[in-house]
Amino acid sequence: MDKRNRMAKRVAEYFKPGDIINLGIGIPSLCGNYAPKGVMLHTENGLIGVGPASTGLQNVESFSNANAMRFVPVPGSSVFDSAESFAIVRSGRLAATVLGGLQVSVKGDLANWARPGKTVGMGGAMDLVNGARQVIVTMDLVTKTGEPKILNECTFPLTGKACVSHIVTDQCVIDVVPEGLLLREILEGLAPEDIQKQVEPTLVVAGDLAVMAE
Amino acid sequence: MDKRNRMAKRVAEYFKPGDIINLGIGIPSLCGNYAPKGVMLHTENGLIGVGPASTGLQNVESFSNANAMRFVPVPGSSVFDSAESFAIVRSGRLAATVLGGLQVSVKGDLANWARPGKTVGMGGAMDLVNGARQVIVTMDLVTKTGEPKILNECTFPLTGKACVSHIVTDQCVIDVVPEGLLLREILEGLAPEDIQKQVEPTLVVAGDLAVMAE
Amino acid sequence: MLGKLRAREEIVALFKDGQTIAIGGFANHGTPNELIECVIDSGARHLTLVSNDTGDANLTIGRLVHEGRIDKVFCSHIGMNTETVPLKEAGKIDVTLIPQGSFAERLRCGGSGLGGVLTKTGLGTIAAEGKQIIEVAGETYLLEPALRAEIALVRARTADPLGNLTYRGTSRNFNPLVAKCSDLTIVEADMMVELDEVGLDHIVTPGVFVDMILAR
Amino acid sequence: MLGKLRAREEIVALFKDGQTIAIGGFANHGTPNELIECVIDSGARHLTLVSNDTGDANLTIGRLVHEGRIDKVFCSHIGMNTETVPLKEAGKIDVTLIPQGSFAERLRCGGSGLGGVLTKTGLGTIAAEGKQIIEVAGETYLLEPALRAEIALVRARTADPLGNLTYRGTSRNFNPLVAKCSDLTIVEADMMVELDEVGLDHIVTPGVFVDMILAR
Repeated sequence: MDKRNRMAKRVAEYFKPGDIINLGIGIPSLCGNYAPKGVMLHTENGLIGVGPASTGLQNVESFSNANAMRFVPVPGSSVFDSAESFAIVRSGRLAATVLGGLQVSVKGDLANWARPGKTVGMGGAMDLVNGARQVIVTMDLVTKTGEPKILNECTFPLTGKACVSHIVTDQCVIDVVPEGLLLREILEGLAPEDIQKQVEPTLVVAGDLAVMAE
Repeated sequence: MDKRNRMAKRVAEYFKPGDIINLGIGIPSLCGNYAPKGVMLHTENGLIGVGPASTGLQNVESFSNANAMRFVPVPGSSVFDSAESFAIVRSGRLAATVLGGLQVSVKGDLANWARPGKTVGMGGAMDLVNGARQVIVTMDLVTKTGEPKILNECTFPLTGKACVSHIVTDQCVIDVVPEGLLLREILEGLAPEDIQKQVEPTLVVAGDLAVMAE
Repeated sequence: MLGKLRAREEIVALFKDGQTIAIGGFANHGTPNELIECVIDSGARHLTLVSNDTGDANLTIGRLVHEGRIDKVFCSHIGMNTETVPLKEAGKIDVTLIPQGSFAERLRCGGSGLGGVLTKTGLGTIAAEGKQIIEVAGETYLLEPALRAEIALVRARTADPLGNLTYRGTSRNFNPLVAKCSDLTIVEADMMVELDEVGLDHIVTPGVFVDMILAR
Repeated sequence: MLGKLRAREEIVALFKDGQTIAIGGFANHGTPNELIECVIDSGARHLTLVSNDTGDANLTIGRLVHEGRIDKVFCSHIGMNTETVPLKEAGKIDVTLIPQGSFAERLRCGGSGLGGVLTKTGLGTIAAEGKQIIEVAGETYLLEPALRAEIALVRARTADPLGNLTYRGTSRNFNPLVAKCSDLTIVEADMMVELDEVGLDHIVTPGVFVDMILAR
């Protein structure tokens, strides 16, 4: 399994049957493939029940997700307008939202929508991180140039403060807890020190540190 | 024509085809019978298109107006929830609301929902007088014991301030204008002084004072 | 596909003294009458009722007043109920009157993760007493805060197994708002339908808001 | 029964320089593309656009950016449009970014006679800059004020002669909110239907919000 699918599969372990989940673009969009039966996907442009990509006669404008992917709705889907869609989001009806991240702070602040001077829009992300019961960030542990993305303070414009629940990276799984950042799982062959030197804050290592599935 | 129907018929002269109107209980509820073709009636419990009282198989719980009268919807009716219903009300989409009145002040303040110490609820009246483009009050000019209902200041709890457009009484029609209360029509056989002595504020008499239809 | 149907006994067991219960309906129409009987059978007392009105005496929502279960009411009027009025005047039921449109918005806020809305309704009247006045762009508004309940009782025309609901005619009224405003939402449906039977565009309350459906 | 159908020329003549125009749709889906072409044919310039996004370059809503008609935008993002981004960065289009859920509520307030809503979304971020912070029951909220436009362009699946509208699938998105928030609401419908053809319970936007329907 490639890295992206491995991360998506790990994220999907947080889902339970009956959950309604919102998935962002990129790796988060792959999580649906690993969700247990009974999970339904919410798309913020107004539908619960996003299904597989559509082809042929079913490939119509009227069933598109927030990433403009056309899909076939699953049985039991429902449609609503954007105000109702975000009523669902803000009121805690989503079990989780899965998003990419640019930076996460030791307090669980998330920056994922803008770099300084490059603000093209937050879309629904600020509402999602404010409202979903769990905010799951999935991202590489460091940037392409090796800079840490898990920091004492975010330097990019925030999406939300103290909102992140879990961080699923290519090398480890970290939970945001009252004591700070708790290292819960690492890839086979890596030691906690290998993770620590790639992040800014001091990590708390779980007593039952587990191996992250390849 | 009896007094109540005469008043209702006069009120309905304010309606134009295409108007959406909300009618209160009592005399206001009779205005629909005199509305021009193309007027549709809004009921605040969630429907535009209130039609005639229903009988037989059509007499069902699911089509009832705010006064609990069961009706048959007219062609082109639409249904909505209470939030949307009052979005229609507050945003000026109703051409008029017609209500009964206990007191109206010289500034167009209306008291119609409570007497001091007897407050059983304003229902939708406060929203209706705040939002409808015209607020038409229809009531007897004086109380059953002969006390004036058109006053310098209302003494009963207010429904809304400076909200009344027209007052249609059993004896006259009065408009609320920036200068005060403008006497526009009186019943045949009455003089402006006959009206003046039954109200507290000094009335302005219209230059083109008209006769109110019997 | 987790089923949301629940046996009557299981629902009766949910009601406890002191709870706040929101109930859909308008003037005895579109009220969840079987769920109201469940509350009565639970024996729960000292309840706070959130509903547009208290129905007629000993009818629909009025059953709860008649049985002496209600300590407080948030509503837009009580005038139809000849039992509620004297109880209010005697100080035995604490009634908070809210303009009907503001009441609808307060429920919607409570169910939508919003703290409140700004309205002009009620400015200059006793409905403004004790409320914050807010200026926006030179205009004056009353702040109507969100209203929530612990349990919501909803009457629907149809429900599917996921709790997707439709309503019929003016029975809709406050039901879709009540369905959102509570920690636990219980539905009484005239008719159970299959998934997709009514069509996804016609669903009024998405099942995500619904926790339980009364089996019958 | 006053008809609301209007000829294309009559609609083209409504657009003027400097107007604020709200447009439904989301990422090129559910956008009123024929009405957007009417705006272009009108020659109107210096427009303020109120829409979730500006579409793709020279597509749907992006047609207005491409043709140089837009001075200001209120939206939740512009990232898909490779023409809008450099215009913003060059200071040629003034873009106000609003969180998508707050944007929806601001339109709803503008269309519902409400002054604004209180939300927690955006607290502690740049979305809170310049906004009032309000306390309610010990909780802190951001006040998001009502947003209105002069003309609304709406895409519907069906319209009846009174302007009662339905939508299909996710093409609904912001359209029912845009339909309410303006002084003049113009609809482009995929299909005209007869009165009552879709059933009164299935109407999503009541005709009371609709002023004109593009005849075609």
